[in-house]
Amino acid sequence: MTDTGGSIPDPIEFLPPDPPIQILDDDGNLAEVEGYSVDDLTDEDFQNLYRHMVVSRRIDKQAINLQRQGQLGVYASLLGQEAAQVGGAYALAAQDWVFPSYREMGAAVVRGVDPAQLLHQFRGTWLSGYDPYEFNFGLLSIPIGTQALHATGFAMAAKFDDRDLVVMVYFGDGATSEGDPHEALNFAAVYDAPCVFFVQNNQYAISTPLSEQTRAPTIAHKAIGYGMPGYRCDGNDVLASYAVTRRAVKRARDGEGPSLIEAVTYRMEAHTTADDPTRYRTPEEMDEWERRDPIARFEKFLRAKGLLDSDLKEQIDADVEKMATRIREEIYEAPHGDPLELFEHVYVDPIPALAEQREMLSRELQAAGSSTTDEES
Amino acid sequence: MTDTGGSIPDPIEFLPPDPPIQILDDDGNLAEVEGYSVDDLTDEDFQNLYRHMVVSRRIDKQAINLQRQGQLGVYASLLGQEAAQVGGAYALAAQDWVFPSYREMGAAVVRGVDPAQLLHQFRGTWLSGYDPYEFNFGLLSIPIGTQALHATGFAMAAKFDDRDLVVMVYFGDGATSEGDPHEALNFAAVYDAPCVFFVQNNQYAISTPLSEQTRAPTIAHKAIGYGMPGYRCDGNDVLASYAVTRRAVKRARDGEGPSLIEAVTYRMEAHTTADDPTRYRTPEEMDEWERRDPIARFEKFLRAKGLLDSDLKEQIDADVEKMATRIREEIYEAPHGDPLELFEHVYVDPIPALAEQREMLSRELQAAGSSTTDEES
Amino acid sequence: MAITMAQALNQALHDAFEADDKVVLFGEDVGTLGGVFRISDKLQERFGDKRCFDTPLAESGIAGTAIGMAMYGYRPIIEMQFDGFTYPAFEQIVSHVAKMRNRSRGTVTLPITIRIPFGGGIGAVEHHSESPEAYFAHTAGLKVVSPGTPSDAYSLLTESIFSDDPVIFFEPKRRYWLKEDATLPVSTEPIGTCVVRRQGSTATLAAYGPMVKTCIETAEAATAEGWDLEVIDIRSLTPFDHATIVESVKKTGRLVVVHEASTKLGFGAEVAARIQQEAFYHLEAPVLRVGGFDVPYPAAMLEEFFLPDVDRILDAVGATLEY
Amino acid sequence: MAITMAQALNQALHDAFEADDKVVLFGEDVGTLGGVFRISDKLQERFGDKRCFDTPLAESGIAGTAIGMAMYGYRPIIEMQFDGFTYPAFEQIVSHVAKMRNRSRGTVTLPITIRIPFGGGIGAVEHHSESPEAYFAHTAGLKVVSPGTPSDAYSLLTESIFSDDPVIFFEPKRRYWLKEDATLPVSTEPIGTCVVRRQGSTATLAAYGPMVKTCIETAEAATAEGWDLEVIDIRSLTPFDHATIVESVKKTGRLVVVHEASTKLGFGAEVAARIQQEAFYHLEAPVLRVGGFDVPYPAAMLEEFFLPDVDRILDAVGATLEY
Ligand SMILES: Cc1ncc(C[n+]2csc(CCOP(=O)(O)OP(=O)(O)O)c2C)c(N)n1
Ligand SMILES: Cc1ncc(C[n+]2csc(CCOP(=O)(O)OP(=O)(O)O)c2C)c(N)n1
Ligand SMILES: [Mg+2]
Ligand SMILES: [Mg+2]
Repeated sequence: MTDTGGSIPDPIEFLPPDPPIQILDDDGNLAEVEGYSVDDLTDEDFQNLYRHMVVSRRIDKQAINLQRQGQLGVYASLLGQEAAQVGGAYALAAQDWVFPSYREMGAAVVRGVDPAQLLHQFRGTWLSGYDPYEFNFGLLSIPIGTQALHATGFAMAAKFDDRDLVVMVYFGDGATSEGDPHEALNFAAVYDAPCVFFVQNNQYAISTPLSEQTRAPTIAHKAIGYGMPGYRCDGNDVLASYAVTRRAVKRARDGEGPSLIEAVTYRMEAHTTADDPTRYRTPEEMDEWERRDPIARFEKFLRAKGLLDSDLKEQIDADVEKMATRIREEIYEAPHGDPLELFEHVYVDPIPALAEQREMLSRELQAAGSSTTDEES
Repeated sequence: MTDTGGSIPDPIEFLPPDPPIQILDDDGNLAEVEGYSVDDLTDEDFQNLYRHMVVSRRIDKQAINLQRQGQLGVYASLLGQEAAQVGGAYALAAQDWVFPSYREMGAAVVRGVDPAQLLHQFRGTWLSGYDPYEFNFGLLSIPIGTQALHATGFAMAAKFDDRDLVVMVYFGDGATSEGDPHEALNFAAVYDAPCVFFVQNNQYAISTPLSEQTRAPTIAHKAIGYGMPGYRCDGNDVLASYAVTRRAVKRARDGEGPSLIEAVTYRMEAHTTADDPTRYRTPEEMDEWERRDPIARFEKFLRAKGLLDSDLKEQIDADVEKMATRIREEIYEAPHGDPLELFEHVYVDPIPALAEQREMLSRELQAAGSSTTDEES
Repeated sequence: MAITMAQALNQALHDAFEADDKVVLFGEDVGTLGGVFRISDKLQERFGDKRCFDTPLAESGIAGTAIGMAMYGYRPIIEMQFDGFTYPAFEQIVSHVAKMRNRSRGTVTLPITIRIPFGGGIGAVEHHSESPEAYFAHTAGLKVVSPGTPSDAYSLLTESIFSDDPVIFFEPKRRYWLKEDATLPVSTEPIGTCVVRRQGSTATLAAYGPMVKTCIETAEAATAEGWDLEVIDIRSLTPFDHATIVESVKKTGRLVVVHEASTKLGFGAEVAARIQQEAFYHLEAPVLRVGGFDVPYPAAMLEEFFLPDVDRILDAVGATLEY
Repeated sequence: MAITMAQALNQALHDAFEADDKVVLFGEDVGTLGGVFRISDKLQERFGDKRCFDTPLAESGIAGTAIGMAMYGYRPIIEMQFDGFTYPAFEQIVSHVAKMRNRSRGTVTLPITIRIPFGGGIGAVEHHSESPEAYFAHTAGLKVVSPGTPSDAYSLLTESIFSDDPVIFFEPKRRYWLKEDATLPVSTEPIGTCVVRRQGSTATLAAYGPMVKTCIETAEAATAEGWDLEVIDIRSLTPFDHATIVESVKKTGRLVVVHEASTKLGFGAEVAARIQQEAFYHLEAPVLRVGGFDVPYPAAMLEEFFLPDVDRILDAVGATLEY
């Protein structure tokens, strides 16, 4: 049946909630928000969420230090975005998949990826450091927004295969300008793919502020253009991030198709360790967001609820410190990659030209090795 | 100032009117629709609109015949879309620009492009047949949706240059799935570019129906995701197409930025002369749209208003027939392109390698010429 | 039985769908319509719309979702409707399809086949006659294949579909209606081998896809000049079997490479560079290239002047004989 | 005065902005930030945000709107932030930027300069060290240029901006900090000419962009072997001045072409194909290519094994001397 341009059913359900979902206010007080309950979370869950955020932040700091010490080439910090990433990822089931960008240390921590492994990509040991199938966590993706299509295809596959599996993809406010996320949102909607598009609106794409990126009322308003719901939440509120994602994930799992989440947050660090944010933002702005720190806020809530006393905090801090030390050591002691691995994984089937080139490099390495030996002897 | 996720101003003005704008009903009765007046149109304008539609349809038929006669390689018909194209283009001023796809014979006619020239692209005489600067009408663009960015850049330029100039770009329902129109809509909004995005929703992208192209409530609902108004009109109603476009053009001219128009219409012919639509649509569906024929409807209106009597109709038909004959003859008698022109326009500056290749082809042509002469002698 | 290349390709798809239910095909108009060239005719009807389906109009979307489906465990075949519409998918192909296995250190394989009807000679409008194979043959991580005969079309497509490496599969659209006596299924030489299609001694012609037939015709025409040309079907641009060409050149001492793509940095450049290196002492003349001119593909009525043809190839052979 | 290549490029932009107010520059982070490499530093401050502005994050959008602005009458310079992020713009570049003038029969010219920081050697993460120049050098309708020295960077960029043809301008990012004594403005040899940077007699090295310096260093190191190498800076891939290289080969009889891009169908293939044809009787050894391996660009810690360096080039020279 073709569309003769008649009246259309009221699609207002696709527009984002206004005001955006906030469950914890700046002082950590909990509000009940209809449709976005966190009743399913146990005390242990609350403590887990906290632990994941603290771990993410500590490892993040460790990574920045390792970069300063010359152990990593570059690093993209998640400072300030812990609640959005951890809250979002916590709403997934074990069999679900995550497709990250390059800033998703928090989501990786929730999925159980070893941060030391993840950091190999930034160290440049190898192009990536973990097996995606081990954690259902795709490789870090640098070309902006491209992973949205991989997530969509994965979700389409799960649906065609009748699997109970939801896919979540992270990307940034800047990524919404690229063609690929647009095509991904459209494909996901057309095939009712169980895919959740989680946009961390951290206000900047490198130096470019959101106001120069889009004129949309909000990023969540883009959802209706694909015929899916757009959700919007305070991304510095881990419970709001969780509750909104849980709703979107449930929708996807129930066969109702994809949705788009905008978590409003802030990148408190430089874009990467190579960036100088003083060229494009003010100390006042940073102070304002400092006051909205997602971990401090959640800590107030936990303390008020009696879920975080000094003992527990000390214990967590000690664990985390140990972990940071372990990671530091592992990175310091990590091997150099094997040069001959250049040729190992390019193709499954053997390629004669690569065998020749491998042979040539191998001879060079031997020659260099023997000349070193010569010098040493 | 960053966005802390607070409440946003009600952006409901960006959502399309519901029901869509219709000014003439199926029987050609005129309705007053607030905000979409056609009061500015004189009787002569009404007759012009009619004439443009009739010309477009006749030339279209001529082109299909020329293709059947082997004079054109392929041709993409506008049958059924005359009102959308003509109504839209008629709302532009002389200094404005149009960027077409490959199906815009109607818009070309309004802009004064000689159809015979335009058909050279389909004949394959040359890659294009007219000078865009003569008619402020860009080259036909085949890679889907790509011209939306050219239009946007042109409009940005006009704005930066403080020129009173509006740009209109045509593309199809299928094109809305591509990345380029998405990027174009976003750029246009961010720079307040005076650009009108005119989507002819003719229900199909080759064999793919709209329902498999998008799940958006309507295409016009995509506008809010870029922070611009989305308009929706009956694209088989030339006055609605005109009035809606006029409003969008005025907005652009007044510095209020771009907008998106969805004209709901139907491709009554095959996708191109190479297509077989019986593989994907029913006779019933085609009948239904036959009944909504845009020219028949407008004719009823004109007759009721006393603007079209048999004399005028006869005169128009005779003019149009003459034009069709002229075009047929011009195409039949058109020269073959000059092979050496292959090298003429690739670069402004001379390229030695091309000079060599031109030399080689020239030698080949001479050899072929002389051998022909040999045979003849 | 005489079959066309289009039939061979269609049969290869049907047989692959039957052999493995993880094989799927999607793209623009490939389902209900069976593709604008009907290469996927009746696939959707027979195997349902979860195996063969139409997509929204978005090539990057098609290539990008194929990656996700492959990661999940499917074996996607995707169609780019025409050569000139491959470019929107370029980033997904170059940055991801080609690199994924390497960057994941072998943990993620992408058994994707990207079918592209390519080349000119059918009087098409702009963007429908491009030969973009060099872009992909320069890109590490892809296999690049193009058949010149119906049997090869069947066999190479089948092998591509079941290859665990991604394959860019170039279908010479002007040869879709080329006929050959053949019985399917057929298994020809594997990807990564050049095949001598005609033995000869005067000089060697090497080509792939649409130009294989043109080279055979050239060899036939050349007999009138008393020239006995060897014709090699390259078939596989990556991996590229230069050894077979080297053997031929050892015999003939002369080589002309032919393709429709612009000559500059077309695949002929690689063939020439490689053969002059490997067969330096055997070449009695430089390797010559006959390719499209270094201009955009022209309007339909001028394409005959752009495309390599028998005369132009004979001229090049003649030129090598003057050394 | 010693200036770096980055300074020379920045100065060229400032001078072009001053000379013609239709010159504009846009791209990701080029305005407020002055570009991630600061090549457009202070342009926005000095000339305002209608002349130099940040765009949304979309490379196809950047290239596509540049076409519209050029059609209107501007002379746009656009920046692709890194080599590996050029691919989303591939369709706009190949299907429109390259073809527009030809398809419009000369009525529409597109004086667009596309700046691309390219190549490896800076220890970057994935997608930040690519060498995509062959894709563009194979595409008819584009000029393709890459400077190897600060003076050339200034002069070639200036010429590119004021060329009425579209130019893909590859900036060798690892040489942004390369210094040279030079006074700006400076005007060096025009686009379309190769330049002999060092005279020699034993063999010829030819390179462009980042590898020019490496080849000069190689020539210096080679003196220890008693080899006197000639070094040619190719500078301009399209148009390509093979004649200068032919002249050199007439003298040396031996040629090694060097680039970072993967060897297969890298620009070296074109150089080898062309030179073996034009200088057949002068070559005493095959033209050899030293390029990146035919694998995706590796992780930072392994890039030294991938990239051509003095030793690997010397080995190739040695190999040509064995013929
Ligand atoms: C296709 C592409 N273009 C450009 C870049 C360079 N780049 C890296 S991060 C970035 C900004 C991304 O902004 P956003 O999507 O908001 O994510 P965020 O970094 O803020 O998390 C840019 C432009 C890239 N990685 N990929
Ligand atoms: C980038 C690209 N992909 C594919 C095609 C092949 N193609 C030509 S027209 C068409 C359908 C276009 O549909 P729509 O945008 O609705 O416009 P319509 O033809 O209905 O006017 C397709 C897929 C193309 N021209 N360009
Ligand atoms: Mg951001
Ligand atoms: Mg359509």
